[in-house]
Amino acid sequence: MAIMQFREAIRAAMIEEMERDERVFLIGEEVGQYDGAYKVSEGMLKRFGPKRVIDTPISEAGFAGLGIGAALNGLRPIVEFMTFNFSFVAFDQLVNNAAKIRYMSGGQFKIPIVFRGPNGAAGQLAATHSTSTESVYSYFPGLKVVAPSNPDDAKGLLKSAIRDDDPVIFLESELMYSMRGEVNEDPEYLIPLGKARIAREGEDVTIVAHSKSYWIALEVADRLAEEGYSAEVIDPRTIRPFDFDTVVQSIKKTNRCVIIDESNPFASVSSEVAFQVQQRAFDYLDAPVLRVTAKDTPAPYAKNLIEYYMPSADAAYEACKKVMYVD
Amino acid sequence: MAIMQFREAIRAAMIEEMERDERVFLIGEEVGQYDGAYKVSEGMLKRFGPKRVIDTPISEAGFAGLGIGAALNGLRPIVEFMTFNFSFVAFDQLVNNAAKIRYMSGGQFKIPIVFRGPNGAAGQLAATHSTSTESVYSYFPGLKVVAPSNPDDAKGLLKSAIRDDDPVIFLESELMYSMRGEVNEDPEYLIPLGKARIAREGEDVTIVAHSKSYWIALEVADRLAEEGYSAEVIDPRTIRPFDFDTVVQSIKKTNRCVIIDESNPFASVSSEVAFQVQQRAFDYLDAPVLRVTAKDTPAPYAKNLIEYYMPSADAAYEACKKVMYVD
Amino acid sequence: MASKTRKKQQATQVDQAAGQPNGQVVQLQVPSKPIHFEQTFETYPAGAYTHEELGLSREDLLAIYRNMLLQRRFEERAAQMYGKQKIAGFLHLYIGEEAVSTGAAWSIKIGHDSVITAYRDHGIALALGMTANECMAELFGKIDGCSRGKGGSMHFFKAEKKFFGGHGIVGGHVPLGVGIAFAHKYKEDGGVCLTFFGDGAMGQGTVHESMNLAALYKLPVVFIIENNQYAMGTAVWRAFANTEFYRYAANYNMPGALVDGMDVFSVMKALRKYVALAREYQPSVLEVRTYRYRGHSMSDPAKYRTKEELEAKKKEDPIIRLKSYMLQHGLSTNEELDAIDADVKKEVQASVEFAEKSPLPPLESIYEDVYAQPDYPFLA
Amino acid sequence: MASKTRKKQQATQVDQAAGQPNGQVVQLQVPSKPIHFEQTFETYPAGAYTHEELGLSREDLLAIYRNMLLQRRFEERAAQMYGKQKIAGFLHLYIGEEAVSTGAAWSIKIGHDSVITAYRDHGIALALGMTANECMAELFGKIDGCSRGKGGSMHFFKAEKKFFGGHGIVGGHVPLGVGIAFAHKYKEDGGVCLTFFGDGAMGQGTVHESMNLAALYKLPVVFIIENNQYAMGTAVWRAFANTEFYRYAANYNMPGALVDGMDVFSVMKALRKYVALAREYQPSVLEVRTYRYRGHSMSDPAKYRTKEELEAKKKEDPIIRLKSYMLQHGLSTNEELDAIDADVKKEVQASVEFAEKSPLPPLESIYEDVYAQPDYPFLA
Ligand SMILES: Cc1ncc(C[n+]2csc(CCOP(=O)(O)OP(=O)(O)O)c2C)c(N)n1
Ligand SMILES: Cc1ncc(C[n+]2csc(CCOP(=O)(O)OP(=O)(O)O)c2C)c(N)n1
Ligand SMILES: [Mg+2]
Ligand SMILES: [Mg+2]
Repeated sequence: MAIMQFREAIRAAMIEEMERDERVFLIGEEVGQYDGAYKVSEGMLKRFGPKRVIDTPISEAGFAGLGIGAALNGLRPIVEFMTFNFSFVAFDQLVNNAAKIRYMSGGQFKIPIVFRGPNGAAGQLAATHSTSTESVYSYFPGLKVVAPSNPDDAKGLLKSAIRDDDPVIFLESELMYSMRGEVNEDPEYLIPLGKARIAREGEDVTIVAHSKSYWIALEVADRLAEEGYSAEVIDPRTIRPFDFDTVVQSIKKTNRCVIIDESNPFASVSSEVAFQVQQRAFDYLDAPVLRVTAKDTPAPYAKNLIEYYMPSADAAYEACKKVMYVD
Repeated sequence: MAIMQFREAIRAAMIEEMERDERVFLIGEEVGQYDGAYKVSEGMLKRFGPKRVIDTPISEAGFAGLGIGAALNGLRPIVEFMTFNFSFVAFDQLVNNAAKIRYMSGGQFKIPIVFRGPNGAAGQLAATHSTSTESVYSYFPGLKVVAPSNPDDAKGLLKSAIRDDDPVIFLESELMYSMRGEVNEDPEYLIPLGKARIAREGEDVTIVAHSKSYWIALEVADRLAEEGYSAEVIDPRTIRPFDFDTVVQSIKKTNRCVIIDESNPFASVSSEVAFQVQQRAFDYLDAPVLRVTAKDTPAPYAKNLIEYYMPSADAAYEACKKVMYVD
Repeated sequence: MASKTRKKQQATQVDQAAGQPNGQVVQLQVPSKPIHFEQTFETYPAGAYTHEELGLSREDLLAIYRNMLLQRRFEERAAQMYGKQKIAGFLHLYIGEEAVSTGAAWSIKIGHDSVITAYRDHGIALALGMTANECMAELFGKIDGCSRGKGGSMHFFKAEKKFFGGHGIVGGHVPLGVGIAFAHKYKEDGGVCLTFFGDGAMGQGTVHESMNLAALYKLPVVFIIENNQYAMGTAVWRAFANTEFYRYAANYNMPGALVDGMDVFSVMKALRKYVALAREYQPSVLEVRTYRYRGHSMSDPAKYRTKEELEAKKKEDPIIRLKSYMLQHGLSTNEELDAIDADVKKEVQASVEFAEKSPLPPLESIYEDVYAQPDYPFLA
Repeated sequence: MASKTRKKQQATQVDQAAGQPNGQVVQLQVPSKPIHFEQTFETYPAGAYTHEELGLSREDLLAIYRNMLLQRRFEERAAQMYGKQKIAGFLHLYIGEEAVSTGAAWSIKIGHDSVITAYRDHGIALALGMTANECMAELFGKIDGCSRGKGGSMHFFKAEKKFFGGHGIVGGHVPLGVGIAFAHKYKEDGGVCLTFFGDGAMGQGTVHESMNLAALYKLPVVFIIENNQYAMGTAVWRAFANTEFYRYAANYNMPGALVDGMDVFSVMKALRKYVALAREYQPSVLEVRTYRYRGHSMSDPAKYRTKEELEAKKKEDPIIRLKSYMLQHGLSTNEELDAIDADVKKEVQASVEFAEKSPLPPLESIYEDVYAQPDYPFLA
């Protein structure tokens, strides 16, 4: 165990896997000479050389497709999007080529590729630089989607993603890059994709939250604890496939569910969780599933507006009180 | 009233609005000289000339963006995607430029543009040509999304969409283009966006279904009627904004809800409907909200597989029986 | 090399890791004189090459002839089967363009070099040696199809031939071709990737991004623009300000050439040269002018062109051209070539029977091939 | 016209509705000789033009000087305010590039012609006559900002100046510029659209799609590539196989030219010509070579370039150049120019006070400006 920043954990995962398997390489904008726009890949060009750490032009569709082609032909690319906002110019490559070629070929090809980079809002970056993309990518069968909330999970999940033979969308966060935490240093430390983590056990309400929202969940759980309520906090870690079993199990115990998610609300991950929970645990639910999300608007620039835009601990706390019928 | 094909209703809406307002024009691949890949725009080049019916290269991002720019500068474009599968190469234009520029400019610009074309599966077209896109577009605040199920709605809604000052994604269907129905010929016949249609009243279960799925809903309602059950069928018509009030009202009466939707399931329109219903009508629900969707896979080519892939009347019928606890 | 640029471009010898190109300081002053740019593009006209010059034996010629004919007969039958509703979805026929696929296949090491193309893919599949059986069964949507019935006409694939499909989004597969080439270079296996696409794909930005990436990273790829002069109903001149597509090579400091795609010899002549260049990590752009006799797909009556235009092009038919060539040069006889035709027809007929008999994919197989992970938990 | 193409291109006089280009049958035979292509590109070097030649009065020069200085001082203050956390998010400074924005603004009819650019947009906004107040307030995220505090640094807009933003997705706004020009032509209002983007945007396929569309439809647009030689930390030669960006014009049979962006006279000289061409529906591509003195954004220490390189470029400073020019030609005095500077500083200082005092947007305004529809039912 060592204390690492989130970005260091991501880097450690990449370095270990690149040391282990020379088919793995990193490609993206500014990943090499600049050491990464957010310094995630710092030192990697020096370590692995320009054959394996490759700077690109601003051609997301081009280099995402290049990665997919390379994966089809036996390599295991890690494609960095400077942020996932920019993946939208490569959308067709991800949702058609990465997601469907294996299927269309009757399983002749595997596509072991990881698309990674920061996702979601990161302060006052305005509308086009603040999109949470997990809901739209999770819609597409053929993709896997991962969104860790802490350095240790980030490392263990990224290593699994790199070793996975399917295309993985791996969502990080600018605002978490500097977050520190204990990280397992075992080079064989792998966290399986598709398994949720019960971060805190509780009896009165289940809070489901991934990525940054997870930290709001913990805060809310603390506040509730002060008042004598125990919240169970579940970090799904992987969005597709989603570990609904763990959530449903929890709700059979707590009978209540609140989802915190930075995504916009409509047809989002939180919608799906609610669908699954009400379908699988209908008789156990004592209250409707509630959610706290970003507002149903584009992200504004002004400081007060973007703060108001984001899901807040206050709103999540209220939602928990509401499903517990104690407000 | 006149009997028209779905494609003729779309065409009539475009022609009427182009006659009415010379800022309206049609642009897309093969819309002019070829009369439309699916003959929706047949005769329009002849009628309006090449200034207003414009053939494009295969540059969806380019001409979608061109349309948005033209809308910013005072025109009212109708952009046809040959199918919405191809809109994914223009995804950034739609979800960033069309959806967010008004917001980012503090409301200085309006973006009166309609993106239209067929959506979803249309037989054995395989994975990249069969995507239902309503869920991903509805995720984005700033867009409106419309998906009519019959010629009359198509005409009334498309006219409203063209007159609307916001960007509208208007989803049609190859398989419905030849469907005939009564169509109101009044040039001022407008159906407001965002209002559902209660297609059939009933007491025992509410079926929510848009576009092609609507016809499955009617079939199921017929089958149930034979057995003495009355299903209420709601066609939301507009997906964003969604008329949840009408659905919730209905469920307060029937206490049961089944959604039929050709989309893939994860984080889809059906997920959102379920979320809203369980939130707003929790105490009225006698059974979990169920849904019948396309399979959680890409669309296969083989005849038997694609049939199996699509939501079926049988499955929807079973779901209705299940929520009524009569199977 | 085919191209010369009078003004030497800095980027041609860039080492991304080094500080400066060619060790020099970047020179960005604006010169006071107008800048004159020139580039010369090789041409490979029809009727200009002999089999001797290409080193082709009589047997080679017969094999080439047979291969083009197989594509032709296969697709004629496929069209028929479409009429009988044995085949559904989109069916885009390659008829008229066979010299391109065959010429290309005869210019690479199949199974070592890679090929990727768009949805008009039957020709190249058969040229690469995929069997009529597996191809016809795929069109029929049967389990013995090359893509297990999941892909259909637009999505033929064959891993062992290094045939990477069969893709339906115009231009969308072009970056994949660059990536396949990237992997060849990375693995240093000496392979090249032929990346085919239509004239219409030149409207897609991804194609331009791909060309720059290939030229920048010096990847072993040959971009082959199959310019059959139409994208659906749109003639090239209605869609492009510049229809001389080979010229786009200049933008990326690559060699470009113009090839007559109605003569298999011209295609081979050009391909051999540019495949060899690609092996030395010099990518290139070939515009191959060809023509599809049929409509864009089965539903297209092709009213956007005249009968005369079509008939004129049919006079340049690549199969008839090779036949005439062989007869004129005493390399074969009408009887021998007729026998080949009969044999091909038998093979195609057998493929129809094979496809008929092959079972439909089992319903459970709908969940197979989505993920490599065997126990992926699909939503029910 | 700046360009000549020896080989006349068919598409240049296409009427999309007519059956054939120029009424001729499409000629697609492959010639037997290599094809030689040439194009000449005009250059607009620094120091080559006089104010007389440009018809500029002493007052014009002072206004131009003041405008460039306003941009400079505004951004220097903005950087300071960023340090004080009055401004957040990304802040991309334009310092060093002012001759481009000012030269462009002085070459069009502001409010009639249109302008669109990327996120490095303060300079052009101020050049177009947007006030320091509304710009600074926007940076502060206040309600009196030009975008009501919703856009921030990257998203300045001003409808009455026909300034269409301020866009953050590299290359994503370029098709919008084409569409804005399309509307000018459609409305026959005589307007043109200046479409600015960076060298980095040349990596985006949309830019290429846009150029083809503009050339095909003959739209009144001038594509202005602000080549400041870097996209974030990536020098142009590390991202492009061909860094002579004006040459891309040739692909679309447009004229292209190379302009020194450190001399406002050169920019004006070039812009006037190509704006006039655009008014006759001849689009063009101008590569303007310029340089940003600061890092890409506030967080960028710009280690990817040498101090010497930066210092060398600063010697070409456009503001100092104009100052020297005026002093040398006896058109102004040090005192007069200093007074302008003082005046500009006051204006900028006042904008800071204005921005400070302006209220934050009310929370309810988060739901405003999403839709034109006043009663849109947002999800709660
Ligand atoms: C991105 C995208 N847009 C539109 C289409 C519909 N479409 C299919 S084929 C085609 C024409 C392509 O022409 P070309 O590239 O010249 O190839 P050809 O059919 O001539 O072989 C079009 C527009 C598509 N498949 N993908
Ligand atoms: C599609 C996309 N990819 C990446 C980015 C991140 N990014 C912002 S600015 C920039 C560099 C752009 O350079 P250039 O176009 O030369 O403009 P300059 O900053 O030099 O003015 C990058 C990579 C983005 N905003 N959009
Ligand atoms: Mg074609
Ligand atoms: Mg730049």
